[in-house]
Amino acid sequence: MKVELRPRPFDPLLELGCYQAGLDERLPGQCGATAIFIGAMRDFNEGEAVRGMTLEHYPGMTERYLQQIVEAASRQWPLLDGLIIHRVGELQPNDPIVLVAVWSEHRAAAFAACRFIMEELKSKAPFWKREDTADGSRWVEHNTPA
Amino acid sequence: MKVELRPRPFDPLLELGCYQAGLDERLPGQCGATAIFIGAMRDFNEGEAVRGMTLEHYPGMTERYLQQIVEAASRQWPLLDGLIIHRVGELQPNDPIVLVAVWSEHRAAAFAACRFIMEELKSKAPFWKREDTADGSRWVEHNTPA
Amino acid sequence: MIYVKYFASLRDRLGRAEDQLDTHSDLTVAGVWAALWPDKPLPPNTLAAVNMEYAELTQSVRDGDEVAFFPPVTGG
Amino acid sequence: MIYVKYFASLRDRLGRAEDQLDTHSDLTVAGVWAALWPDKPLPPNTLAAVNMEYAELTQSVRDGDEVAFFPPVTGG
Repeated sequence: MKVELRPRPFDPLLELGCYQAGLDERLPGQCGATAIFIGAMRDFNEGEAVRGMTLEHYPGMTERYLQQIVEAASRQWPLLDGLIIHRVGELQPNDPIVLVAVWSEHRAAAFAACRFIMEELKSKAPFWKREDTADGSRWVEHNTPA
Repeated sequence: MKVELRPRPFDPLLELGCYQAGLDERLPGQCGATAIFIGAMRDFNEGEAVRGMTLEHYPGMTERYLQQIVEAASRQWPLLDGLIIHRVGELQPNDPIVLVAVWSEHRAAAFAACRFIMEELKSKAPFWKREDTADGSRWVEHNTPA
Repeated sequence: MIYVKYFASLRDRLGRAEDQLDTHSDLTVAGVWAALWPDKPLPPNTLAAVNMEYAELTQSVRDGDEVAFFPPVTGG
Repeated sequence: MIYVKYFASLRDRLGRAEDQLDTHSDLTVAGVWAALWPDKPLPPNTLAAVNMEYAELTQSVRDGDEVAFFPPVTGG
């Protein structure tokens, strides 16, 4: 299980490829199912064009909380591995924000755990978005529920 | 929406990267959410070691049915794009079998559509697995329900 | 002419991958099977398709149609 | 000493990112806020953490603890 915050743009597929290579070594022939979610920055939100975004976090608590989420997922489903990478700092439209990947023997566990991790992350992990629009910058007040 | 059968091993992350590059051109800043599932061949099934597998399909009907599944998903959820790649022919343990990727503005639609496509594919798309074990080869009789 | 295909374990059990049925009577999917395999009841759980679309056993089949019989699917 | 942190829009509204509270009385999380901002009720929906774990406003705070106040989260 790995959890990372990244202050610079990252390539989710490249990250997945590197992580998967390690898994193929450790657990060859076991990972029947991989469920992945990638969240990226859109250039439009709540009816307004968004030019950029700043993602603030709570250093220390955020990493700890993400770790707790993957551990909670591992207790609920038989997972072989899990990965969360989340951006912080200044983002531009199309930049990846979050990558969640979950490996399991079977698809039901992989799908459910990936979804669970994203919902927990969205509703409870300490991150805050500030969007830059033509009228200046604004804090996003709440995430949409699932 | 793209659906493909592949008679040779494929790299799901490479395929995703290529497809994503096209999407970044066509729909920059729109795809907030990507949900992905990768199914790979395990080396163990129903209590027995599996050395290899042959995936048979119904040429013509299989492609058509996969296309119908992504179209059904598009009618149910607001999707920006979808991709299914499925292996046929002879596989070895760890080989990717299926890649499903769905792009949407929001995560709920992406997750639900990806899951829907996999369940439809598993329960109805005309593919048949024959596994090679130490005792010879055997047809897999049914897929596990979700 | 009706073009008939068998797949996977069903093909192996029958020992053949396809048949042609030269008939001028109105047949259902079940009737196509019965005409070709009068001594062999259709195995339980067998699925059928007509012209590459899933079909009930009661569906009518016309001259020129392709009819397929196959076991439960196991892809993905 | 209690170490207090504010994040995001709450920090901007308060005009400061942290405070220190030198107290020897037994305080709850709500009490920490009230001691620092006697004229400002805690904004509705504000979340709190003690030593980087989510905490109720009624949770006790001890000397040396880090208490954080922040608005609803919007990551992912």
